[in-house]
Amino acid sequence: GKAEDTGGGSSDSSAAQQVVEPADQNGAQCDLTQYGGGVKKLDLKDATVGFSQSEKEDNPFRIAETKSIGDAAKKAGVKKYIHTNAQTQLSKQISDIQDMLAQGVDALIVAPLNSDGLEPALNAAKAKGVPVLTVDRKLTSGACDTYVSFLGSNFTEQGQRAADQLIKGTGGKAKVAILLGASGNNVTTERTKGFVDEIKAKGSGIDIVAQQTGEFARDKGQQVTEQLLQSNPDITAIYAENDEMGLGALAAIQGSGKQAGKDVQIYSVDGTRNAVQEIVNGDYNGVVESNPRFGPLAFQTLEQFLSGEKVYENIVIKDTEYDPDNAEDGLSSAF
Amino acid sequence: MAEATVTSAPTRSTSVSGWLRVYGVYAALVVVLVINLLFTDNFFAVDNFRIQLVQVVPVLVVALGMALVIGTEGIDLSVGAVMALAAAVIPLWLGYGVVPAVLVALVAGLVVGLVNGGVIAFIGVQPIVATLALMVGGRGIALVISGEQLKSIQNQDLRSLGTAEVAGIPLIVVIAAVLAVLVWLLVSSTTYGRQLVAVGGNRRAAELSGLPVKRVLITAYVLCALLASIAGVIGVARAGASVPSTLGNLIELSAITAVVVGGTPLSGGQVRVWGTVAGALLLQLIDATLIKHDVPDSYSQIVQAVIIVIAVFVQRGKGVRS
Amino acid sequence: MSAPTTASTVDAGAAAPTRRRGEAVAELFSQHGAVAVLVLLLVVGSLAFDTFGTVDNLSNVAVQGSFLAIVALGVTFVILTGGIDLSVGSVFALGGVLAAYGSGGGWLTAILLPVAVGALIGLVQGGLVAYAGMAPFIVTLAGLLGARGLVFAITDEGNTTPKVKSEAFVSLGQGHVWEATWPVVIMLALFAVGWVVRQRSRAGQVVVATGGGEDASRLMGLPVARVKLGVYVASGMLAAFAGALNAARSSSGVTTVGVGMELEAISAVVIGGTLLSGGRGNVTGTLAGVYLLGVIQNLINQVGSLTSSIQSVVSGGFLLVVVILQTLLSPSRKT
Amino acid sequence: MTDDVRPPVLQAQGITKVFGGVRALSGVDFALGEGEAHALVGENGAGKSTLIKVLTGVHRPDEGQVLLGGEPRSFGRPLDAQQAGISTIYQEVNLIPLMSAAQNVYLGREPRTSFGLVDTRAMERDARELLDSYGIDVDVRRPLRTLGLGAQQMVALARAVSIDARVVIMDEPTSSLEPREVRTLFEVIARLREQGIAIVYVSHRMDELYEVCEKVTVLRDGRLVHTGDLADLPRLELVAMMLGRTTSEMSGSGVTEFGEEAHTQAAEPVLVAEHLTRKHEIEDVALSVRPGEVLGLGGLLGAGRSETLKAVAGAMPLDRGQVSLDGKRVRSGSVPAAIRAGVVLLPEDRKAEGIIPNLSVRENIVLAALPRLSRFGFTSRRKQDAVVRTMMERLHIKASSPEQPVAELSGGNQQKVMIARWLAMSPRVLLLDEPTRGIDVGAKAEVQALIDELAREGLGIVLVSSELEEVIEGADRMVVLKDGAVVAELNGEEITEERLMAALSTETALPADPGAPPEEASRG
Ligand SMILES: Nc1ncnc2c1ncn2[C@@H]1O[C@H](COP(=O)(O)OP(=O)(O)OP(=O)(O)O)[C@@H](O)[C@H]1O
Ligand SMILES: Nc1ncnc2c1ncn2[C@@H]1O[C@H](COP(=O)(O)OP(=O)(O)OP(=O)(O)O)[C@@H](O)[C@H]1O
Ligand SMILES: [Mg+2]
Ligand SMILES: [Mg+2]
Repeated sequence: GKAEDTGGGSSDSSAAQQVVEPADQNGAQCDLTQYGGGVKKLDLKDATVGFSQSEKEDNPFRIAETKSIGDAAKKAGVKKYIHTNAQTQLSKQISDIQDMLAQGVDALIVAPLNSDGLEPALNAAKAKGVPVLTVDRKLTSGACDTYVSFLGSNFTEQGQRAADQLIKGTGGKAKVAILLGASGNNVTTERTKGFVDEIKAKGSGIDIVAQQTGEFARDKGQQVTEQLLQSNPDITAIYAENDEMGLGALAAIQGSGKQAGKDVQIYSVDGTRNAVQEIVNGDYNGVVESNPRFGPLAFQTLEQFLSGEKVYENIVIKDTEYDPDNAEDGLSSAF
Repeated sequence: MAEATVTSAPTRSTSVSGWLRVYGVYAALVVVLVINLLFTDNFFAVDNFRIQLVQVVPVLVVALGMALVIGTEGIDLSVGAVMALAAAVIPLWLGYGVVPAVLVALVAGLVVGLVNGGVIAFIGVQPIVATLALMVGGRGIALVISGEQLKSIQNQDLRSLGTAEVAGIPLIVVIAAVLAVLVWLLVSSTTYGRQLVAVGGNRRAAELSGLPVKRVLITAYVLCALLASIAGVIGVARAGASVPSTLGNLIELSAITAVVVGGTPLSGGQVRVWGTVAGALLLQLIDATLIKHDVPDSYSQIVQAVIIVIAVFVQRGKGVRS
Repeated sequence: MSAPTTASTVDAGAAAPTRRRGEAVAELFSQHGAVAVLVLLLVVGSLAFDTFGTVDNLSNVAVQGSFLAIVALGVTFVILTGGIDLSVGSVFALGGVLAAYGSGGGWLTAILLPVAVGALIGLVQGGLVAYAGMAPFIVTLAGLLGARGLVFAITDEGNTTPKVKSEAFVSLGQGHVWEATWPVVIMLALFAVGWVVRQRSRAGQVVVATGGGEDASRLMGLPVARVKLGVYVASGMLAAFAGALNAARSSSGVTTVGVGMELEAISAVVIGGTLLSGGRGNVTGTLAGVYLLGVIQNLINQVGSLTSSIQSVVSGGFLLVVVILQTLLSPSRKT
Repeated sequence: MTDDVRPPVLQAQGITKVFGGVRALSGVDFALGEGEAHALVGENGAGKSTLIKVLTGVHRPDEGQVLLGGEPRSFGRPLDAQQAGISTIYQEVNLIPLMSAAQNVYLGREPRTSFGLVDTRAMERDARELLDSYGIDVDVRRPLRTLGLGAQQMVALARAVSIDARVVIMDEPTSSLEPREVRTLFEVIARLREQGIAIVYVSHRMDELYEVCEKVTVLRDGRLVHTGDLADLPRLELVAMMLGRTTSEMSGSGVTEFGEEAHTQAAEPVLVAEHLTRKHEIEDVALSVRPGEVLGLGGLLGAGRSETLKAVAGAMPLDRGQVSLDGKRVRSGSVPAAIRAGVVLLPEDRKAEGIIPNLSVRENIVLAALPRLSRFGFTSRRKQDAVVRTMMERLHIKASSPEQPVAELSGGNQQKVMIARWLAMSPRVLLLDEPTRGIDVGAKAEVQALIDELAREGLGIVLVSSELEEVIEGADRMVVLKDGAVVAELNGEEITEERLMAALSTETALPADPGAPPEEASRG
């Protein structure tokens, strides 16, 4: 499976800071004493912090994410900062985390490759009394138990919002083809679920004619769209589970002589600069953002936690969304 | 001398199985076509065939090179990485125009080919591992070169390479066709082509007959890498972007499958160019069929597996080894 | 037509001894070169990083490698017969998922179910190779596709990740015996068996003979077909079993594991000094090969600041160097 | 000495075998009596090996049946035949090159310890004793491929014989054996027959047949032409039967087809090789050939004659020494360089080093000459066909067409294809390693005559043959090798079996190689 988010342009982490959904501010909380076997107070200044990245930094989302956390680490002035990359192999991520524990990290930030299967690593951390903060993908195991808290987007909701955009944009009548992400990837699962359920609930006039995987890759997205448009010419909208596939679809639509954005509308999730740019150009209809800049928020949370304060177990990012009306101004904040 | 026959010689046979061994892939192609004509909407349409042709180009071009390497009893896993490398260097040189950019992409392929071939021919490393190393490392280098960024291609000349047409036929399809003919000529009627097959058939004997075995091998891997980098250029032109991270992922497997389904044994000593072309088309059509009928990923993978096995089974020669 | 036999026997034998000595050394290197390089790396590693030589870190490396090792053990025997098995990665994943489902019926079913299915897959592949004379590469390539397809088919396109229900089974993946964790102990036991089979059993001899000269072996009246069938079955069972162990360790059957594992296994086997063309090699080399790869990864993590791309370059370059050394030292090098 | 009342222990009835088009056997009957030695003879391609493969379950007959001790048996695979007590040495050595001699002898039936594990020590001990008793004193732990073809053939023999069997089949067991080993083989056969074991013996060496066998079955073009007692069948008649000619057509001349009179030779050697040295293989070997001269290389098995030829042909890297043609030095260790200079080698092991099985007869013939048969790198079919036609006619190559895969040809015809490959290069010096190995009397005669003819045309020829007569009658001069070093040189009339054997057995302190350890120096 390829990274679920890709795009182009810069990844400077100062732009578009993450803001927290106020709604979630009254969820469960966690502190030193409750987590695992209990953790000793610690000042980030003399802490070694490790970050376990899940997928290759070969796409804007991962690049932005890694960079943002690295920068934040510098800002926080931690004693030592190490980072590993699991290269989309779950077993490697487990190894990575264990290796970092063996190197004596005091706190861990983990971007889980998968919602399940990290138990051995997390248990090891817990046993060592090392707090773990998970970002971008939510674990199914319990917060404040196997990890302190989760901070990231709600992928299901991203799917819902894409559906809402589509319903609005198509006036509630459309034949939609879904470009799925890589099979077996939680992001795929949730963005599909959110979208499909929402269509069922609100889009009576909309029927989903095809669901095919584009493996989060542009060329695959293009090929699949070409095939689908040809065999069912009446498709009027595409929902791509990341911008890259959306851009692939765009190329396919233009190739088929149809007019992208009009004859066939395109909606996708990510918020990469390229996609937003296409909205501005009028060839693209909507993008739901998935903000990768976890650094500042993550370290702020760590700081609070290690200094003994309570932190929320669920810190959900408030993702913006881009449509023809706000794309122009939003472009700068896209990553 | 029956032993020798068991190991490789293709015995001309009049039986059905013999016929299938030679024409199996074309037969399969026809079957898939017919099935589609009957059960797939809008299948019998010009733009459909043009889509299939356009989409098959990268795999086909790579498979042509792969066929040469397999003919020498070798294999090349690094082709995907080569495509990525080509994609990575293009944006850096596009400033100087399309031609220099493409040339640099080809040079990248040339270098990889030389490394593969050199390590295999002179040191005698087994092809699969030698090229595996470059498969892993090559894409890494590509990403480093590209600064781990994907870049949209604004250069219209290059983009048009992906969209332009010659007499109603997409340019890249024409290119692929020309390449196929060239490879066929190379194999069937050049000294090099015959030497390549001889080296694949019995390397020691070829050496003792004074054939430039090492040169033949290196050339094969260079040609394979060059074709791969061409496929990379085409990929970039098509997508209108340089995406070194995903371009050509797993294409080595598709290419090898196309070659073998096309009737070229992995044991070397034979290259069936048109079989390879048919093999690539077959895989493409199967893929298209499954998408058009919206078959879920799971079943489409299973179906592909079954079809591959059947296609190779009917045209198996005895004693073909990995 | 007569020559004094006594006189003549001496002359021919005379040349032999020295010739042997030279070969013996080269043989030793090519067979155990991997071990040498491994030792070298361990030394270098402990000198370079004070967190490397620790019991903690090394036992991590041991556990992490054990799963690949079990898979590679099976692949070794397949390669010894001159074949290859590309399906192990997918079978590994399938094994994990089946184990998770099977764990409902206790730890025994959690093991037996995947192993049985693995054997079945091996039986089909082995049958096609041994009795239909098809190329192992293509047969197992189909296996790679098919098995992965099966994984998604039984997990609703990978949208569900079955959890392990049996505690006993979980402890098989995470529990300890004395200092070592179960997977390591099991792996070592399997390798001990593998060593005996390879070195001291008739079956092992036939396996090697088959790889060294299939037609000759057949003419010598060796049960070539049966042995071929056997190695694919064994490979399938071991891969599935490793997958089950892995599921036990991460207490869930993740659908995306094992991607690209076949190539790791093959390189481990080849680094271990086994001829890919078959006929020469041993299991100890494979074990060394597996841990060579593992240690490299660990060292990269010790550095803790390499981007994923650089990591690929490093591992690729290293692989190349090792196989070149391996080949240069190997006596059976064709010129 | 045979009484026909005993039921045949192994029997074939009306066997027909067709290989896609080629009729290898049609309606052949064959009966092997208890404890009898039965010669199976015929031209190359007559169907001998095929019959053997049918008898031992390698091929299934298209028609007919195999009977063992009277009952019909159909062996699915060689294993079944072996278990039924039929042990076979197939044509072309069929062993595992990478495995040790000992492993090869005992593969599949290794001695085992009480735990059922392979008892390596016992295995190696037994193997050593076994091979010693056959006069093959090799290190049984060494990979087989490091032994010469001859030694390998003896290992194959040891394996086949050490399987306790009722029938032992030998398909050209002596094709690359020296007189010494042939002796050993015959002793073994005698021993087997004392135990009442029946033998099927295939060979193209007539005198061997008469020495070993009492019964004979003659095949021609896959048909049975004669079977009966060998003793009352004159040699000439037998040969006539094989070739399908009448005795009157047969030339009654000497054993070989070599002309009696020596060749007229130029004074100046065309090829000179000096100080050829490769550790453990050959030591300071020197030889020279004049145009029109046939130089024989004499020596026992493993003397390093093949190595010497390979060294001259650049097919073996050298530690020391050089080869020069017409005084011009040839880059050593490079086959292409040697070929360009006009020195070509016909390798000993046709299957492994000669033919390219998947290619057609035509392509095998033109292989080396391709560059000069091409224009701008494009092959010219016209030029090829011209060459191929002339070669096939001149050498009487039997093939259904030039496009037939060479692997389907019989041994003799493959050998001719190899020779044709080199003649197409119009070489100056021809290095022949066992040029008549495994080819039938007819073809052998043709090849020998051809060698003679080529010499007359002024080629320099170096001839290695394990058949003494061939070297003795064929060579104008002979260089005798022992343990990779030259021990004697015989000229014209001196070339006799006695002189050769003398040169080989005498305690020669000649070039003892300095590089080697003591145990090597003290030989004999
Ligand atoms: N596997 C095969 N496929 C096709 N043709 C074959 C095969 N094996 C043998 N033949 C053909 O069958 C005929 C008999 O071959 P065979 O090897 O039995 O001859 P032979 O008597 O053993 O000759 P030689 O003395 O050279 O060994 C030949 O014409 C050969 O071309
Ligand atoms: N009887 C033997 N005992 C020991 N080693 C042997 C014997 N026969 C051959 N060899 C080995 O084979 C190699 C050379 O044998 P080879 O057969 O090539 O020499 P040769 O003189 O060409 O004999 P041949 O008649 O088989 O061509 C040497 O490595 C030698 O050690
Ligand atoms: Mg024969
Ligand atoms: Mg020899």
